[in-house]
Amino acid sequence: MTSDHAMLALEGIGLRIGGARILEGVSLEVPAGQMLGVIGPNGAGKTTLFNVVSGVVRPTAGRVVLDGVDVTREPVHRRATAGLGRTFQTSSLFPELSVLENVRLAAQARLGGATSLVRIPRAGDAATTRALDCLEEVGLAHRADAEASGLAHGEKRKVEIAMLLAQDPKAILLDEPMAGVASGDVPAITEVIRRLHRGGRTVLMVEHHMEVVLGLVDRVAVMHHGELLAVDTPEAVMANPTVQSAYLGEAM
Amino acid sequence: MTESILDVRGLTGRIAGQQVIEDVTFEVPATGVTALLGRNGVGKTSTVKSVLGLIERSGEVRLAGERIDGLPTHRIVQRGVGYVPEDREVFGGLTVAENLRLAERDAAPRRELVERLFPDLVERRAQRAGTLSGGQQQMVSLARALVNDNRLLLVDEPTKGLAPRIVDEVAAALATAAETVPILLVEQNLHVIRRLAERVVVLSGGTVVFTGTAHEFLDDEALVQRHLGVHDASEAA
Amino acid sequence: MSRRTRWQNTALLPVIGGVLAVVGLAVLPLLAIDVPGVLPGPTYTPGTLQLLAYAMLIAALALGYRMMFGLAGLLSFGHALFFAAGAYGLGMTLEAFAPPEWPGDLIFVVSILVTLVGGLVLAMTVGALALRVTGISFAMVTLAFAQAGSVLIRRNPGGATGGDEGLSLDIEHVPSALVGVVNTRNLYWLALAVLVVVYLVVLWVERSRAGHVAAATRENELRVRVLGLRPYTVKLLVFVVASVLAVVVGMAYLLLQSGASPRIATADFTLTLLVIVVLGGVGYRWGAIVGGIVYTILDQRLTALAGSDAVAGLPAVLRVPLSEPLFILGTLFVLVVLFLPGGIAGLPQRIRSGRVRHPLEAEEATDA
Amino acid sequence: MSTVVLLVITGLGLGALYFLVASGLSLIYGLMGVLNFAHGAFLTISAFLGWEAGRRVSDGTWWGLAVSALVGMAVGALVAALTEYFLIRRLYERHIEQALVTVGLSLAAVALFEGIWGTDPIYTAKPEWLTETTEILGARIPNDRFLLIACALVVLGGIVLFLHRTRYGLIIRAGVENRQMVSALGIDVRRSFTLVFAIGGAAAGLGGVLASVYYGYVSAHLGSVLLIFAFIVTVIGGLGSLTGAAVASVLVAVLQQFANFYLGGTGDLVVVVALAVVLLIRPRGLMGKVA
Repeated sequence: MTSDHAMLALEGIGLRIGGARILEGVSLEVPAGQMLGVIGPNGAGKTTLFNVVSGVVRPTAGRVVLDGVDVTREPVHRRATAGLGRTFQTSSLFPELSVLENVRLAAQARLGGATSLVRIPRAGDAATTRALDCLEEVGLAHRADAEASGLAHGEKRKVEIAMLLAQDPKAILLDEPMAGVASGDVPAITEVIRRLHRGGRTVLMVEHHMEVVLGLVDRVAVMHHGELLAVDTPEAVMANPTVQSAYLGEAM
Repeated sequence: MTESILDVRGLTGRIAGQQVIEDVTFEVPATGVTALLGRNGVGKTSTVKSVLGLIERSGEVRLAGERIDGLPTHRIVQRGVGYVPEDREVFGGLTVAENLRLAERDAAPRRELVERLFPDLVERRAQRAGTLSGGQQQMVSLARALVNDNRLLLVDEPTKGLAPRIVDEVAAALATAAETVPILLVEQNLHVIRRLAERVVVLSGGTVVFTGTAHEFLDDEALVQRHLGVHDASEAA
Repeated sequence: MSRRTRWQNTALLPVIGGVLAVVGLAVLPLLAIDVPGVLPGPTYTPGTLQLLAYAMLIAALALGYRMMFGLAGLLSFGHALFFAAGAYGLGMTLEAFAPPEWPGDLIFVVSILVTLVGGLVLAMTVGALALRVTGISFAMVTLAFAQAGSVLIRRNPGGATGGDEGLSLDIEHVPSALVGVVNTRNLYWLALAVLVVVYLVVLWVERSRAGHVAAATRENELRVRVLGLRPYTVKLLVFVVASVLAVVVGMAYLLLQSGASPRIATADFTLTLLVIVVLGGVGYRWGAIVGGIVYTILDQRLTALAGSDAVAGLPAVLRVPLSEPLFILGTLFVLVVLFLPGGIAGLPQRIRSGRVRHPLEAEEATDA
Repeated sequence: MSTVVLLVITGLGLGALYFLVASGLSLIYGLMGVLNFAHGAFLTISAFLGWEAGRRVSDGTWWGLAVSALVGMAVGALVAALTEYFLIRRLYERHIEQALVTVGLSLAAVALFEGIWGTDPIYTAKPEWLTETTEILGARIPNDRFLLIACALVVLGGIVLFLHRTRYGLIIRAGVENRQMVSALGIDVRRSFTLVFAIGGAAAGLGGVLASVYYGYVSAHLGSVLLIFAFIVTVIGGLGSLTGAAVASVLVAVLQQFANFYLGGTGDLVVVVALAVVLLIRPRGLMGKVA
C-alpha cells in the first residue's frame, strides 16, 4: 500500500510559548498509506505536535503540508474536511448523545448537509446507515442506542475509531489510543486500529504501549525535548543507544 | 515491616462524574521513596489528586493512622502533606520569592535548606516565576514543598520534559529530601526510579496490580514490560 | 430489523398529550372554569384570557431562549432586543408605512413581513458579531447590543418609539378582529397559535441535523471542529432562529397589549427570561413553558395579593416585602437555584431517581 | 479648550464611580469566576443606609458625608460578605448557578428597596463646597468631581497595596491564577473569597454614597444603571485585571462624556459600540490574561 507520495509532511515545525521552547525543527514525512509511531518520554512534545498538525495550535515556525497542500494557516475544521482525522488522549465523545448520534455526526461531516435544518436525521438515511456500518465494523452495533457516557472505557475508544471510519480521513492522528485501556481490551483495539489502517489510510500514532507500537507501525519517530531524535524502522530505533537512553532516562 | 505513613484503601476517584481510578489500595512506608508506576493514562496523577482531595473521591485514606479522606485539600496539606504537582503549576505572575512565601506554613520555614538545594532560585528571587525555564519552575515547585516540615511528600512526575542535566539535579534534591521525609513519587523515568525508589506500587487499568520492592519489580523484565510497556534497556546497557 | 433508533420509535403518548393540551387550551375561552386565587376570574372573561394569552407569549419567548441556552449552550443577555424589535418594529411600521391606496389588511401583512425581515437582518448582524467570542464575552456582547437597543428606544429618536411613555398600537390598519376588549378571545387564540408554532419550530431545530451538531458543540466544541464541522455556523443558525422567534412573539405581544413599553428592551427583561427558564428547568423543553406560565401568573397574582387588604393589614416588616411581587419571585428563584437544580420540570425526575442532578453543570462558564 | 477640560475632568469623575463598582466585580470574577449581578444591589443598599445615617447625624455637612461614607462602606462589605457566605459558597465552583443566584438576589433586592424607599428618587443634600465650582484652565469644574477622583485613587492605591503588601493579598493574586494550587499549598482559599467579596462590597458601598453625591439623589435603581457600565468597563479592561478596570473606567467615562457633548448625546451608544469593538478585536479585553 505504501507509496512514495508524502501524505503528511512537517517542515521545520517550531513552537515557542512565552520564551519556552516546546517544539524545535521537527521535520517529518509520512508516505501515503504508512503507519508511523511517535514515541518519547512524557513532556517530549508529542501531543503538542499533534495539536500543531491538526490545527489546534499554530506553530511559530515551519509548515504543515497535507497531501501536497500547505494547511499551516487553515483552521481545524478545514483541515478535517481536507482529510485529516484525529483522536484525543482522553476519551472525547459527546457524553450526552447516544453512541449512534456520536458516530452519525462524523458521518454527517463527511457526507455534507450536517448543519442543515431541513434534513432531519431518520433511520435509513445515508448518514445513519453509514454510522451503523462503522459501528458494526468496530463491533459495537448492539450499543448504538446507549448514551455515550455510560460506555466502558474500551468501548469509548472503539466508538472514537468508528467516528474516524465514518469521517473517512486520508490521514489519521491517534493520540495514545491505549491510554487507560484495560489490558484485556488491548488486542481488540489493536485489531480495530489495524482495520482503520487498511484501505491505505495514513496513520500517525502516539503510544506508550510498545508491543502495540511495534506490532502495528512501519516506522517509529522518537521525540525528546521537542525535537526528533530519530525516525527509523522499529528494530533500528530500539537498537539505537541514543534513543534508549533518552526514552528510558539515562543521562546522555 | 515498618509502619506506614499513608494508608490508602479502596480509593475511587472521579473527574466530572467519570470514574478514573477504582478501588486503589496501597501503603506508603514511613521512610524512603515509594514509586507509583504505570502506563500513561492509568490513573497515577488521579490517585495522587484523590489522596489530596483535589478530585471527587470515595474510600479510606489514612495519614499516620488518622482518616483524611473527608477533609478538604487545605486541611490535608496542613496536616503535613507536601505536594509537587504534575506540570509544576507555579504562579507565573508572582515572583519566585512570593511563590515560596505563599507556601510557607511553618513558624520556622526551612529557607536555608531550599537555598542550599536550589542556589539558582536565590539569584532569581525577584523574577516572575512565569518567565523561568521549565527546570527552574520545577525547582520552585519542589522548593514550595520542601520549605515546610512535612510528614509526607506527594511528587508527581518531577522530571517530565526536563533536560537530562536538570533531571539529575531534581533527583538529587529528592534524594536529599527523602533522608528526612517519606515520598510518594510518580515517575516515568526508570533511571530516576532505580536511583531513588525502594518500593513500587504499579497501577494498570485504574487499579493496583503490583506492590513490592523496587528490585523485585525492575529486575523482572516481563513484569516491567507488561505494566509499563517499555523495555528496561538500562539493565542491558 | 434490529437497526431501530431512538428517534424512530417516537413515543405516541407525548404527541397525544400535546394535542390534547392544545385542544384544551383552545376551547378554554368557551368554558367558564374558575380557579380562585390563580386566575382573576372565569376563563371566558377578557381579563383572564388576557393574562393567559400573555403567559403563553412569555412561555413561547422562554422556549426560544431555552433553545439557545439549553441546546447550544449560548448564554445571551440580549434576547430582549429581539422581542422589543418585534414589538416596536411592527408598531413603528404600522404607524409609518401606510400607502393610502393599499387596503388596511395588506398594510398589516406587509408590516409584519417588513418587521420579520428587519428582525432577521438584525439577528444575523448581532449573531455574526457576538458569536466571534464565547462564554462570558458572548454574554457581554449580547448585553451590550441589547443595551444599545434599550437606549435607542428610550431616547425616542424622531418620536418613533414614544420614549419612556412607550408606544401605543396604531389600530388603523390592524384587522378589527384583533382589536378591542371584545376580541380578547381572538388574541388569546393568536397567542396560543404563536406558542404552538414556536414549539414546533424549536422541536424541529432540536431534532434536525444542525440541532444535533449544536448539542455536540455545547459539549465539546473542539471535537466538533476536528470532525470537520464549523461550530460557528450552527451556533449562528440557532441564534438566528431563536431571535426571529422572539421577533414573532414580540409582534403578537404588541397586538395583545395594544402597545409596547421600553421595559421589554432592558437587560432586566432578559434576566427575567433566564429566571423563567431556570425556574422551569433548563434540561426540559416543557420546563420553559411551565416556567413562563407559572412566572407570569405568579407575577400577576402576587401583584393582586400585594394590593389586597390582607397584606395592607400586616405589620411593615411583612407588608413591605409581600407587597413587592418581584421580591417574592427573586427570592423564590434563589431558592430554586439553591435547592431545586432541575427546576420545576426536573421535579418528577428528582423524585423518581432520588438524586440531585445539575442540568447546568455540563456547561462551563469559562472564557475561550 | 475649556470644554475639553470640563469633559475630561467630568469623565474622570464618572470614571471614578465606574471604577469603584468595577474593581470589586473584576476581583470577584478573577478569583472566583463569579459574575456578580448583585453588585449593583450592594451599591444601592449602601447608598440608602449611608444616606439614612448621614442625614440623622447632620445633613449636608462634611461630617454627615463622612458618616454616610463610613456606613456605606461597612454596609457594602457586610452585605457582600453575607451574600458570599450564605449563597455563593453553597454553589462552590458552579459558576452559572452562582451568577443566577446573584441575578435573583438583585431582582429581589431592587424590589425590596422600592418597597421600603419608594420608586421615586430621593434628593440628597451635600456640603456646600461640593455644590460649587472651581475654575481650571477656563473651565468651571463642579467640585464633587474632585472628591470622586480622590476617593477612587485612594481606593485603587489601597487595593493595590493590600494585594501586594499583605499575605491575604498574595493569596488572592495567586488564587486568581490557580485556585486549586493555592489550596494544595494548605491555604483555605474560601476565606479569601469572603474577603474579596467584602472588599468589593466596601468599594461599591463607597461608590453608592459618592454616586448619590454625583447624581444628587438616591434611588432603588442607582445600582442597576451603574452596574451595566461597570460590567462593560470590567469586560473592556479584561476580566480579573484591576489595572485594566481602572484604565477602562477612565476611557469609557471620558469617551462617554465626549460623545454626549460632540455627538449629540450618544454617549451610551458609543460606549456599547466600543465594547463590541474591543471584544471583537481583543476578546480578552485590554489587559486580560492569556488563558
